[in-house]
Amino acid sequence: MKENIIIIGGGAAGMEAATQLQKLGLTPVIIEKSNALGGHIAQWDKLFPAFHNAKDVVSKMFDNVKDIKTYLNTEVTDIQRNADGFHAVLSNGEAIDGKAVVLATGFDLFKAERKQEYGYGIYNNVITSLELEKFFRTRKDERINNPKKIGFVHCVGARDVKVGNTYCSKVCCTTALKQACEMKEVFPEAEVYTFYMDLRMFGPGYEDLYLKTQKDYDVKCIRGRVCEVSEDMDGRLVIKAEDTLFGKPLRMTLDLLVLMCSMEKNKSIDKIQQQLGVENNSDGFMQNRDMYLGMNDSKQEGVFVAGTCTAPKSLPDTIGEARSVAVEVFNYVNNK
Amino acid sequence: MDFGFCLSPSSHVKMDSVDLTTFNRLKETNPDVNTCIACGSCTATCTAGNFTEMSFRRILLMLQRSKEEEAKKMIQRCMLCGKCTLVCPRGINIRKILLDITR
Amino acid sequence: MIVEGKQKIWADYQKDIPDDHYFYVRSCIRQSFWPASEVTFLDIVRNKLGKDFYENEYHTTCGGIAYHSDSIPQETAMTIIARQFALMHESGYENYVCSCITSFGLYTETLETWHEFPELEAKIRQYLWDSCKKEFAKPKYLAHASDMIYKFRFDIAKQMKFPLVNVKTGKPLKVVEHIGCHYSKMFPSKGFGGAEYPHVLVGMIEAWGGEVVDYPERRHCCGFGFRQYFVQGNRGYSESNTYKKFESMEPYEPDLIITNCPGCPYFLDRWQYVIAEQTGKTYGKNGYGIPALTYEEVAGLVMGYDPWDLGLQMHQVAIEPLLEKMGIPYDPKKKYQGVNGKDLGQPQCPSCIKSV
Amino acid sequence: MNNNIFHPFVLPFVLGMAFVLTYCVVGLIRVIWQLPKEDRKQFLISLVTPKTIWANIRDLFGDCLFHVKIWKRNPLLGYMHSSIAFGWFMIIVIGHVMLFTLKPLEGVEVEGFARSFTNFYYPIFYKHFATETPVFAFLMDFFLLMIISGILIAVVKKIYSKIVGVKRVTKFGFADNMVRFALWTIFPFRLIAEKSNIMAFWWLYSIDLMIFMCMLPFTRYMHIPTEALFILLRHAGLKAREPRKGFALAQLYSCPSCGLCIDACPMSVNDQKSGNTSAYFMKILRNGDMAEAQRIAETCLMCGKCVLVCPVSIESCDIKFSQRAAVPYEIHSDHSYLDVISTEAEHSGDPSGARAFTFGEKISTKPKTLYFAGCMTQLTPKIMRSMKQIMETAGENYDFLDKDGGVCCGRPMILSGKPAEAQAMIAKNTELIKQSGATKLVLSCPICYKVFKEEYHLEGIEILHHTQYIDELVKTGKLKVGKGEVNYVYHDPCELGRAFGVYDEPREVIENVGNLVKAKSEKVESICCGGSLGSFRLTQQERDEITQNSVDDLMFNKPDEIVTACPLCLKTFSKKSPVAVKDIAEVVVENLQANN
Repeated sequence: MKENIIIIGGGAAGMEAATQLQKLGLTPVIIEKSNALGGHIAQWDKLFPAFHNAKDVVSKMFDNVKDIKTYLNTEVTDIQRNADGFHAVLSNGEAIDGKAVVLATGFDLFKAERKQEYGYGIYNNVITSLELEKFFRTRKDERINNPKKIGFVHCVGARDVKVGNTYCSKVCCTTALKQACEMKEVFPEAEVYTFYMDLRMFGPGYEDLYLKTQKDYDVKCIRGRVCEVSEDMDGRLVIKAEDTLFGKPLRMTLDLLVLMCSMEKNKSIDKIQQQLGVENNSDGFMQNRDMYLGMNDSKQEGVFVAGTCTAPKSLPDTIGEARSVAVEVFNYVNNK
Repeated sequence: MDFGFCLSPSSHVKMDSVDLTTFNRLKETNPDVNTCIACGSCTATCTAGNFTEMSFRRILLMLQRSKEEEAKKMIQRCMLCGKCTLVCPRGINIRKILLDITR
Repeated sequence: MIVEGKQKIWADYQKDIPDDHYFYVRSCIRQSFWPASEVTFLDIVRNKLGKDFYENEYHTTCGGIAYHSDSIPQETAMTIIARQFALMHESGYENYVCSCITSFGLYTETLETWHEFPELEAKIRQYLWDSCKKEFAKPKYLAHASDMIYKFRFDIAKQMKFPLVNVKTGKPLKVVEHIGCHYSKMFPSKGFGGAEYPHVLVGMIEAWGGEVVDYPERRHCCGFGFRQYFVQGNRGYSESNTYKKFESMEPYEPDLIITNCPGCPYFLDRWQYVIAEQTGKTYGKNGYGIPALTYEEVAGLVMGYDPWDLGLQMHQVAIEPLLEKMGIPYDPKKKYQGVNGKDLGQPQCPSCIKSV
Repeated sequence: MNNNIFHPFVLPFVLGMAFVLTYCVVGLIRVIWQLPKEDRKQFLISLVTPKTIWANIRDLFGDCLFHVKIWKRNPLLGYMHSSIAFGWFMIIVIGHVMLFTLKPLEGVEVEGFARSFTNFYYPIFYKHFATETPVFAFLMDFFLLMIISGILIAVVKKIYSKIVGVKRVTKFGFADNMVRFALWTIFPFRLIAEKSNIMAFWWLYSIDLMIFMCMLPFTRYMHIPTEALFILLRHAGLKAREPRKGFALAQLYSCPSCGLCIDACPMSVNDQKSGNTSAYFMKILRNGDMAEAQRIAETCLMCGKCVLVCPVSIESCDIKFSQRAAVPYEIHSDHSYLDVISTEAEHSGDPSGARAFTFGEKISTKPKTLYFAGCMTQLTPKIMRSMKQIMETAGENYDFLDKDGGVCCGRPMILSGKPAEAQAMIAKNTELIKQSGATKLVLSCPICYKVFKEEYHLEGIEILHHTQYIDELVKTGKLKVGKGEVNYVYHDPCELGRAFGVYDEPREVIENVGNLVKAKSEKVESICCGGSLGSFRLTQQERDEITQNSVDDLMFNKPDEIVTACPLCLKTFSKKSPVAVKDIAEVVVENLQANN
């Protein structure tokens, strides 16, 4: 039995789903819009909570998919349902047929400049979590110049009705603490502050990371959202926040401010999603059929969803979903 | 000239000029001062807190926010009964820290 | 500071303003604090730029002061506003421009509220009819008077005689821009440049040759706040806010503050005197203080209006050092002369802040 | 036989003896001098009081020579100590007796100073100078062999300490080891010298004695002379006031570093922590390492076991208290807010926030019992609930002093070395208790019990721990309990058991409601739960190790449930126990008869 399964998106979810589908005897085809597989996770240096190299995980995934047919720099421009399944037209002019479609389209990082008060793109020393991750990989960023005081702002673009995202982006808290520790490693003399609303340490070992952050790394966690960032004469950042646990507003000068940008639905897939009839949920992510027993089914037959296209997720969550979607697809194809 | 009003002091905590001498000294001998998660158990159970504003959680914050005098005043209310230490979910040796602050 | 970043935001927050034919309403406070500013505004748009700005003698307060100090309910304020709009409609205008930021904020708030709650709009329509027998109408376009100067800033620059440049050094003057809170903080999309980095005054400063000072407390309120000011005991709170701003801008050594709100220039000006009396602290070079002017006054200065005709003698902070920097000629003898050459009498000199 | 009365080999001994005697006299004067005036007076009076004279004689012989306490604890160790101490003592005594009965100096005229000088060393080396009678010869040889037998045990103990039932021994430095080696070799050298009369061994014997005596003041063996003074001071009823002065100093030098407290100490469960035990504390304090002494003083759980097992009866807890109190504090407590607390009902709605304690009817035909749960019991509501039920079932007329939270008893303040700052709390509680009109005060917490018993002046009010109170209720028939089938083990809380000897009442109560099984260590020997408020420095992990050890000890006979009588023990054990942990009150409530 050799059935094509169209997987849109070559990130962690897409690669892992393809790997598992191949093991189940199906023929997955990955369509990736960028010029490489790996998605966001390939841009990451270390993974929380235990500082594993992201590269190690990603390179294993690459190995797993090396025999799977993959289109890079390719988007699906049109997709139609037919009697046998789906007919997809690709941006390179080719067309493929598949029994089922797996949407593993992932997320977009929140555009930090939308939170204008943080001055991203205006003040030199305001960077995003992704840019910091790049710094960890390359150790190059002219904005990071032996900072003495570093601040992390949680929930940038999350839990914020003003930008239209009321949901929690799930992984930013842990990422912030992870990055805070890493900054302490790189700049041991620096004072590192995180401005959090709630510290959501939801996974195994995450709370230990938090404890370590406090105890071993002396990262100072201040409960309160930074509301205003300005630049002083020396180009340093002056921030205002309330220390809500102390009940007083505070201000401080920082050399670097890192914005923990939330996940948003990847909007570049909107047209295809519409053609397939997959709806969005109230958070703007794709709606799955059922929160518990149908989390990888869309409401449309033969269209499956996996990974962060349905909600913000951590890497283990995403891999778990990719594996479960493979089983769903396998059962679907076999029962048809 | 009396205008009938005057400049009100800023309520902002100026983190740039905050004096952490006491807190840092405390941290050297009691690394667990850093691990407070501000759950407030200590305050809720406090025997002295039944009669006063005593709050260990706030004392730790005061020491980090230039309110050392307030912290020292608050600490005088403590009866050292140890309930706070028993309820602390982070296992912070609160009584010891309180004693150390007063030294 | 990455200017491109700001420019991107400025480009995102632009509004299409009709070119001409406006119904102009005045500000309660400005008429008493800076009467020449509104006169200058009308003179510039009508006579220098040749636009049609109509004024109606029957317009009143917008109710903002009473509304913000909790003296009147929202419906009352809205009915007053509806009456103003009705006057505009009766006069055959559909573009409404107001001189006051409090009014601008309240008008915007009211229009948005009517939009969100049509039943409230219907109620006000009825109130307006019951109380004034006037027909309800909404403006097609609402602008603040500073939006108009912003829109015509390059036309003004063409007629400019004294740019915002220090004639002795040839360097641009360092100008602090201070935006009234109600201009765009409530509805960012209603102001040029949005709420975080408003462009309305920055655009004027840049067009007229000055250099904008962006300092940490730029966004902060001047401290006016009706409730703070009305109660004597609370005025310290108002003053403290001004103090905070001056402490923050002081290291940048600004030559001038330009504002677009009735209260801000007044408080940024007068509190400098009070702070000096209370603490001995003065800002600006040589203890003269930093002049805080309205945008009309600055527009008038660069266009060559006589400083005393612009009413600059109404400012506590001496204006003369600025005039000298800009190379604007003035007759010191005329400073305290009324329109008919009548001596208005010289005010008592304060003890701390310097005057000329 | 050599009839000379002098040989140069006696000189090392003479030197050593002179040194140690001088040192001891100076030390004695120093200790007496450092005593506070009233203590000194008390001490001098005690020396002429018949009762204390008798006790002094009894203990000087019993403790210093026969080591009765060690015998009781471990006969082999007892023999080891007493054979050396008593044997040596006898050799000295007999030697001096011989001096008078023999005529060793026949034909030699020695008078005055020279005669005294001769007396000084003569009994020690007499065999070199004279011949003894058979009876003395036998006695001297007998005691010498007795000493050597004790030394043999000591050598074996050193090599393999478990043979004498000791798990851990104190670790010593160079000086101690040197003196010990000297002590071990003195008598074998003497034996060889006496039997062979080889000059070299006489020298060795004498030099050994010199080493022993010259180094004595700088080692634990200083306890040999100091203990006598300590016994006298102890019987005078003195208490340590300053950690390194007077009475405390005498105790520091009386500590033989025998290490019996090491095995007894609950902290020794972790070998790395045995440095926290009293033996080391005394040594460190003696050496003047104040920072380390302070650390140990603040680490100690104050369970009091080391004091009770100490063969010398050193009050190490008192010394630790005095060490804690010696720390200068910059900020002192201010409990003046307690002043606004009253028993007046009209204060309860006071906007000033004043708290009011209200009591039931003051005038009652029945005598009133006042129950004070205490801070710790506030965290174990099941004890409070059980006590309420017990008092109600027994038909007692009672008030609940700290129903809505109370004022701390003051004991934790005292434990932290601030007895003066505890006074405000003691005064407030005293006032409240007196105003309640109760004649009986029942406490659930042994920590409170100790301070109420020792520091409060509540004339006319009987102070009972609830174990005693329940026992009384059961015995008087006010509370009818049934005997169940559950096997209970009882844990003696430190401040109830060791501090006040309340061992029997709880056991009798438990036997009334179920089967009492024994723990491995009971009563005096019971092991602190590890939760003690006495320690300020133990980390949670260190406490957990102690708790586990204590639980294992209690679980020795596989009981169904652990019963204790202290809220803190209850909380502490609950974390680690494999079986249910209950307060005695709870167990009683579970076994109340229906017809009460």
